[in-house]
Amino acid sequence: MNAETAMKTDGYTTADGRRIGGVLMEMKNITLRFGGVTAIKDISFDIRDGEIRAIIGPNGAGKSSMLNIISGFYVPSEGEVWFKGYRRGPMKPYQVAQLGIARTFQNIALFDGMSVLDNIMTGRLTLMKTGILAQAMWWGAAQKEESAHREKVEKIIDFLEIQAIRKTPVGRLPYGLKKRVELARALAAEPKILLLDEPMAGMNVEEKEDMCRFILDVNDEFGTTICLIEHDMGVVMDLSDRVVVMDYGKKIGDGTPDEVRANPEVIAAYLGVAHE
Amino acid sequence: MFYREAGDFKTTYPEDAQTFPIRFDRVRYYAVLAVAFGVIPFWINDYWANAVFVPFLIYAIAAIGLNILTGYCGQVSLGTGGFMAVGAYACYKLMTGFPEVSILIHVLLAGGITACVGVLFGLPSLRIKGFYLAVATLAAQFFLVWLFNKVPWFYNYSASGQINAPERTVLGHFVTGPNTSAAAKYLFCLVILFALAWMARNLTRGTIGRRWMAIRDMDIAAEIIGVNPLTAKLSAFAVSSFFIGVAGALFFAVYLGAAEVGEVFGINKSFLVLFMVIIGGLGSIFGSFAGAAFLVLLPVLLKNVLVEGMGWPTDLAAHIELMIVGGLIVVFLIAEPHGLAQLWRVAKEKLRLWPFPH
Amino acid sequence: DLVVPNLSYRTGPFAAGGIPYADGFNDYFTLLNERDGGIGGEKVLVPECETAYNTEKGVECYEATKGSGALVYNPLSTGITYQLIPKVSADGITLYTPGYGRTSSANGKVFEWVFNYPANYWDGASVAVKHLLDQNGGSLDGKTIALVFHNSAYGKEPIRTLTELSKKHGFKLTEIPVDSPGQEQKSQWLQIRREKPDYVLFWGWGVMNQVAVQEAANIRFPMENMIGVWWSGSENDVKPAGAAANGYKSLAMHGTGMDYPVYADLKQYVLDAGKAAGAGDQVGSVLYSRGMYAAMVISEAIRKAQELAGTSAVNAAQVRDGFEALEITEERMAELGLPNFGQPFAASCEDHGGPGAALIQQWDAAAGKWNLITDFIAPDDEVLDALVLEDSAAYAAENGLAERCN
Amino acid sequence: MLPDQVLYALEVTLNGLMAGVMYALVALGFVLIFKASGIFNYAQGVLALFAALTLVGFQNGQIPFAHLINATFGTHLHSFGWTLPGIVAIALTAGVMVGLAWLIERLVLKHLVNQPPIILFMATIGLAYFLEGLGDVMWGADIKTLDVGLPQGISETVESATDALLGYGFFIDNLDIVATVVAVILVASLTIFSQYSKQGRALRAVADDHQAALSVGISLRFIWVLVWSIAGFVALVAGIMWGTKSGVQFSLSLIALKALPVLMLGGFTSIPGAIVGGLIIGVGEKLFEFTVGPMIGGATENWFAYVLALLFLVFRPQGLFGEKIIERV
Amino acid sequence: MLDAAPTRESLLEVNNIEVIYNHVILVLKGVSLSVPKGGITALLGGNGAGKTTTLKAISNLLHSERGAVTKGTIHYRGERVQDLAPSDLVKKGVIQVMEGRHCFEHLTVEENLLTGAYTRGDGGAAIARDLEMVYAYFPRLKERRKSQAGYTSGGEQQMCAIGRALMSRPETILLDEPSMGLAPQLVEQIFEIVKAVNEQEGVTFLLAEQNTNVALRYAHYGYILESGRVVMDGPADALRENPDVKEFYLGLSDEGRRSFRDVRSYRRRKRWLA
Ligand SMILES: Nc1ncnc2c1ncn2[C@@H]1O[C@H](COP(=O)(O)OP(=O)(O)OP(=O)(O)O)[C@@H](O)[C@H]1O
Ligand SMILES: Nc1ncnc2c1ncn2[C@@H]1O[C@H](COP(=O)(O)OP(=O)(O)OP(=O)(O)O)[C@@H](O)[C@H]1O
Ligand SMILES: CC(C)C[C@H](N)C(=O)O
Ligand SMILES: [Mg+2]
Ligand SMILES: [Mg+2]
Repeated sequence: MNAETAMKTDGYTTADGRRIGGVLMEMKNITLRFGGVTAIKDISFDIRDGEIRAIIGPNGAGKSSMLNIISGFYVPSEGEVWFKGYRRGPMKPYQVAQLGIARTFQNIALFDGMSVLDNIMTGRLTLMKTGILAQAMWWGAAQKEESAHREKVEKIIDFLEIQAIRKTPVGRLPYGLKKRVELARALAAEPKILLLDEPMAGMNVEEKEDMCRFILDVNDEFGTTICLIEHDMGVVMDLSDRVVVMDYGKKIGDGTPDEVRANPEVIAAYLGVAHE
Repeated sequence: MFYREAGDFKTTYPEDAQTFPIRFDRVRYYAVLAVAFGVIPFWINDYWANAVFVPFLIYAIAAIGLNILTGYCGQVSLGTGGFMAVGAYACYKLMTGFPEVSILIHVLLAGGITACVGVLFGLPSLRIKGFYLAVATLAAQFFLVWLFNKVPWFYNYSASGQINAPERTVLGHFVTGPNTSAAAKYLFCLVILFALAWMARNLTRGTIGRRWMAIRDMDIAAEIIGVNPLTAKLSAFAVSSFFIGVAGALFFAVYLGAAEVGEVFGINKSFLVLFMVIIGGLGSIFGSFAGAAFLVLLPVLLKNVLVEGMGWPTDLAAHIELMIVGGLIVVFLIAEPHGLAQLWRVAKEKLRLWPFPH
Repeated sequence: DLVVPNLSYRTGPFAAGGIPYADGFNDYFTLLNERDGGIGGEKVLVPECETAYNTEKGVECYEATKGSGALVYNPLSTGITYQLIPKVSADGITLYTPGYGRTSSANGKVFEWVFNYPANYWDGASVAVKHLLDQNGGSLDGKTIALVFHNSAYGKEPIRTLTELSKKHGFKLTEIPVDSPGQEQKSQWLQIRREKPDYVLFWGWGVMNQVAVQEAANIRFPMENMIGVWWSGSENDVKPAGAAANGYKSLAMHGTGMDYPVYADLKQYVLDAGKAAGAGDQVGSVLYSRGMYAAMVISEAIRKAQELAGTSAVNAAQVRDGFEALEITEERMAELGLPNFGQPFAASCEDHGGPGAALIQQWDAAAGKWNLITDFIAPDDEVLDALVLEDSAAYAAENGLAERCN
Repeated sequence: MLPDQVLYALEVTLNGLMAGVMYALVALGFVLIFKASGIFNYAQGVLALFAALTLVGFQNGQIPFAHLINATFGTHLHSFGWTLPGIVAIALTAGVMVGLAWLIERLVLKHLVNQPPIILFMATIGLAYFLEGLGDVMWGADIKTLDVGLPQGISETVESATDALLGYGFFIDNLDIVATVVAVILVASLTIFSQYSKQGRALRAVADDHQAALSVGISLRFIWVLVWSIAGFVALVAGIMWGTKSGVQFSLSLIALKALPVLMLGGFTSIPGAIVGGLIIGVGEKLFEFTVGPMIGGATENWFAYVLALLFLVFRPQGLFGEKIIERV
Repeated sequence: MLDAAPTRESLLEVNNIEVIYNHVILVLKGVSLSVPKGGITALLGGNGAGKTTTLKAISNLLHSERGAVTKGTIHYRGERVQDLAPSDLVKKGVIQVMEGRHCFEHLTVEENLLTGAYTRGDGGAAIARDLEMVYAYFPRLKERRKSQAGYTSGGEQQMCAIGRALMSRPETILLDEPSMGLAPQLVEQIFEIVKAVNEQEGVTFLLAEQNTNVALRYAHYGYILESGRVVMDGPADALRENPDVKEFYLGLSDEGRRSFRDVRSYRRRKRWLA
């Protein structure tokens, strides 16, 4: 099968008129076991180019584990991961990152000893190339590269409105701002796919609104594909184009927010009452 | 308002990324340089050179080296003594093998050889972490010391197993051997330290430094955002060992003039340098200097006070010195776990606000 | 004032040996100051500096004290000695290393500033072998001798001589190194138990000594077949093993015990006057005696220097001349209250090493004392001289030195 | 009958096992403290030295700080003039170790709650220096003989038994046999304590997260005093064994270095690991010295243990029984 | 839901406290709170407002973070508690569930819960009963009881942390962001548990929450914190009706809830005190 073409051919248009492309990433029959625990059982779904894809499900359903598989940190016990039409072989996480897959973490994983600016600059590490000797000498090349990337990073800083804390060590930041810096770091990598694990946990409505705005803008302006885990149904339903629902490691629903909302199995397992 | 940064605006990124972005700091830095290069060499004598300055300069190099590995890359190493030994023996073999080549080249090559050895012993760090790694680096320490003690080729088959630095000159002045002047020793080490510190600063503020720090702060996350842990850790081991190797070479060739590996490069050396790094401040070049200065000066000071000042018997003084050094280390860690460098930063922050408390 | 720094170690792994030695060294100078008002009317100052038997600290101590007009150094460590040889030669200060240090510095033609009489390690090794020869009717053919040694410059010193001697006398030499500090020697002694060497020569220092004696007793190695160097033959080394150590032998360069007239003065002027350097409980012990012996030789050399220079305020260069012209005779030792304490010797421009004879002493556990069981035994100069020449020539070549005394 | 080489190897192995037990005694103290606070206590070796010095001091009726007092006041104090029976001195020393634990908590640990492990590690090195100096100032640096009545020297029983059995009498040190018995008792009781008691659970909780432990009402003070007291007691036991073997003096503290590879191999957090690690290291290094040592010049024991542990860790980074290092994001 | 009227007696009294981190960073600039016995009090406010810091100041966990209360007083049952060790405070009945879960990674879930009962002296049977109670509240935990807490999912850890606090049978619980990372059903469930425990056992709650909506539904009284100051307080129902609170904390405008997708411009936060 010519995957490249397959990827380009199909696609769909969203309710608000955005054009979604072909399949960018496909998870095929993924199973993940830890010793005796099966965290994920035979799940398949795809992520299309340019869409906002949400994964929801009760606690411990295996959502984060799924993201970990995508970013190469967990190796699935069974199943395949396809990216851009090719089957992804066994890869180290940093190689996955170099493919253009960036992410944020559920339990914030910022580099505590560095300033906000440096943290965001680490997002660009995959793009920086000067050798160690040139850096030691701070020769033209190194300095030029540094400045060029710094400029890009400053744009992101502006975009996320964190100018004021640029030089603050991240350890001191309150939870919500940390989440924002994490997003900035992921964005700095100019990823093809952005994986967000509960980006809005621990925020109030106002801050969530800001965060939503950022996510939508990233998706809009850079065409970044987004895969997001979130427990705030308001956010998920409003933002996402399609939703995967997991429960106990199994997929119990997949479709547009409206379809999912109406799915009785999903209601039973997760939503409780039909959501507004 | 003793310390101000207001009015210091940066218009370009390079300007913002410079080492001392604040003018006040920059001026002070040039002043220190001027004294170090322009005043001290004319005034220094044997005692000051040997008791204070030369060991300080050499330990500062080693401390920067270890700080790169431990402070920046988060890999605790207790093998510093062993790596210094590699530098020393490499330098010795080079000096005796190629007497016509400049000692400066030998010292740098010794660093290079140490870097290779460092990478070799750094390999396990990919699997082993934390204190397990720290203890594992002791394998390097003990093995290297044993090796240099055991294989006569390393000490040119001398009967005692000791190595002696032959006399060498730079620009017509002796820098090794018993006829070296205090000023020559001092300057030789100072120049090397200056160059290396500058390089260390460049490395740590750039891409590679960020890779190291990412690994240090959270290695898994670092790998997921695209840092290759293999190259990051090994490059830290290489650079760090290079520095430590150079320090070892200077320690043997310039400072001691002769060395017996188990004595000079034993595990105590490893701890000493680690102390410098921690007391000075992990992840800070300035801290390496401060830590080295502190731990070189403290014993000299205590000895002078306790033996000469108070007239105590030397053994009592030595024991009490041990207690004081140990006690001070604890006190320092309690007062500021992030070391002298942090103490300095907080002091600056306070000064900036002065006279207001917050 | 005459400044004789004492680079001592009263701390660290080797303190147990360093303390009595330093006490003896200091007390003797105190005696001279108190009783005679110094040497030739000049008081002797003995600033102490703690080295912890660490070469680096030793160098630090040297640098810190040499500016005060130091006349002679006695660092009590072969490691430190090796470091200091080039430095004293450049600075023109005498280094006196009785019974330790670099053996080939006995050759005054090469080592102008270093003296190591009356005996050195190669002498010691040779004397021990000679003693064994005596016991075996003059032949060691087919015997095996194990050398258990401190794995450092110090411990390695006798190897060269013993290798040479094994060729000459046909015994087999096994080298068994013990890493410093050496409180765990199980494998070494199991090896000895297995291989059953006929004799064990032992070059140890610090805790290594007690452990070795204990382990030898444990494996029931016949104690009288184990001979330690003079640094492995103090009371500290054998007492912990108790009765099991009975019969252990070691070399000695001088007498031990309180039976010398000098102790009466020492008691009067130093101990009872409360001027003792240490707790006073080491007086008369082997290492205390050795420290005192070194101090005695140094003070005699200074006296000689004063005589030669015609002034009592001698400088470092003059003291060196004193060392080179020193002659210690039987009569002189008796005058000093130390009759028959050591061997008489006379130095010269070529000879900085002395006759090199040594005694053998044996531990009597029941009585808790060392008994001398031989007279002074002279070393095998035939073998040693050649070795000394060879080694010192190498040093001279390495450092581009011309021979003196020609 | 077995060939000689095999017999020798067997003897070496047996002695390796015994040496391993001696290492394990020291390693045990490390494990306890690491388990209870995540602190890598470098001072454990010095603690053993300090305990042994104190024990001998009590036994011989030495006056503490005599040297210091004499130097400052020109007095001539040395000894109280009594000697205590071993068991009384041991009890008194154990009391001192508890007091010391209390002081350490008060003056050091309390102020370092929630600091990164390396800082705590450094603090224990500082502590080691301090205690080493203190021990020397209190009791003097000269070498002391420790005798609390433990048997020492070759075990005749084992020798004659093996001689009758195999035609070659094995060498086993009586002291080692005693050490083995003591170690087994210690390990068993400590394992039970830490695995099955409420305090044991609290210890492990503290090691994981100081703050969280505080927040559920675990008193760090109590836990730390408790565990340092136990570690002090273990140090005393190690000090007695090693002190009997090689006299009490400075070098005793260096046995810590022998315990570290044991620790790595067994796992920092496992009490049984300390003993198993000890046995493996003991046998490994003795056999290596026996077989390969002669070919490469001997004195391999200092590094072999470390290299062995290192190679092992490459395959199992948490040691044999150590808690798996949790790697999650 | 405000039927269970709390008694007026104030249990915890925080009076004008100031907190400084690292000797230089001033975070709380005079916060005063009063927590009535048997009530549920909510502490609301945006990121970095100082909620966590306030709770830590109360439970005396600040000094392990190099923070210190430099001014003001904290009284519990009329007794000054500032200088108590955290463990003594737990003995007095105040326990905190920390933000970011802080489970003991290497302990199993069950062992985690049992450490919660560390200060209790009322015997194994009572503890076992409470363990069953916690498992009844969180069946998921029962399934994972033998797993090391470090390997459980974020939500499971959160449950574990809350369960652990319940195990100590406290008089007062300080809950820091209990809803964070929990599925919506579970959030409701947790607050139901809070309510049940509050009503049936009379446990007093002080909870810091970002999920203002839920918090105000269950709380009796609320404080709103901003930049280290209390900017507004009042009974929960009153706060819920306040237009500013509605707009900024509940995300309700006059027309009701907006879609997140429709927020087209970032909203400038209105500051009461800035
Ligand atoms: N490394 C691991 N080892 C063992 N079990 C694991 C591991 N990682 C995850 N699990 C288990 O797999 C299940 C799924 O965990 P996961 O973190 O993916 O859940 P989640 O859907 O993200 O839940 P939450 O919403 O609570 O974050 C959980 O029960 C968890 O305990
Ligand atoms: N350890 C610390 N060192 C320095 N500053 C700190 C520290 N902890 C918190 N702060 C600062 O204190 C302020 C208040 O933080 P706090 O964590 O109390 O906020 P919060 O209201 O709990 O926020 P969130 O809802 O995001 O958890 C923040 O500005 C933060 O930067
Ligand atoms: C000098 C003596 C005390 C012996 C010592 N071991 C040495 O270095 O030679
Ligand atoms: Mg998750
Ligand atoms: Mg908070």
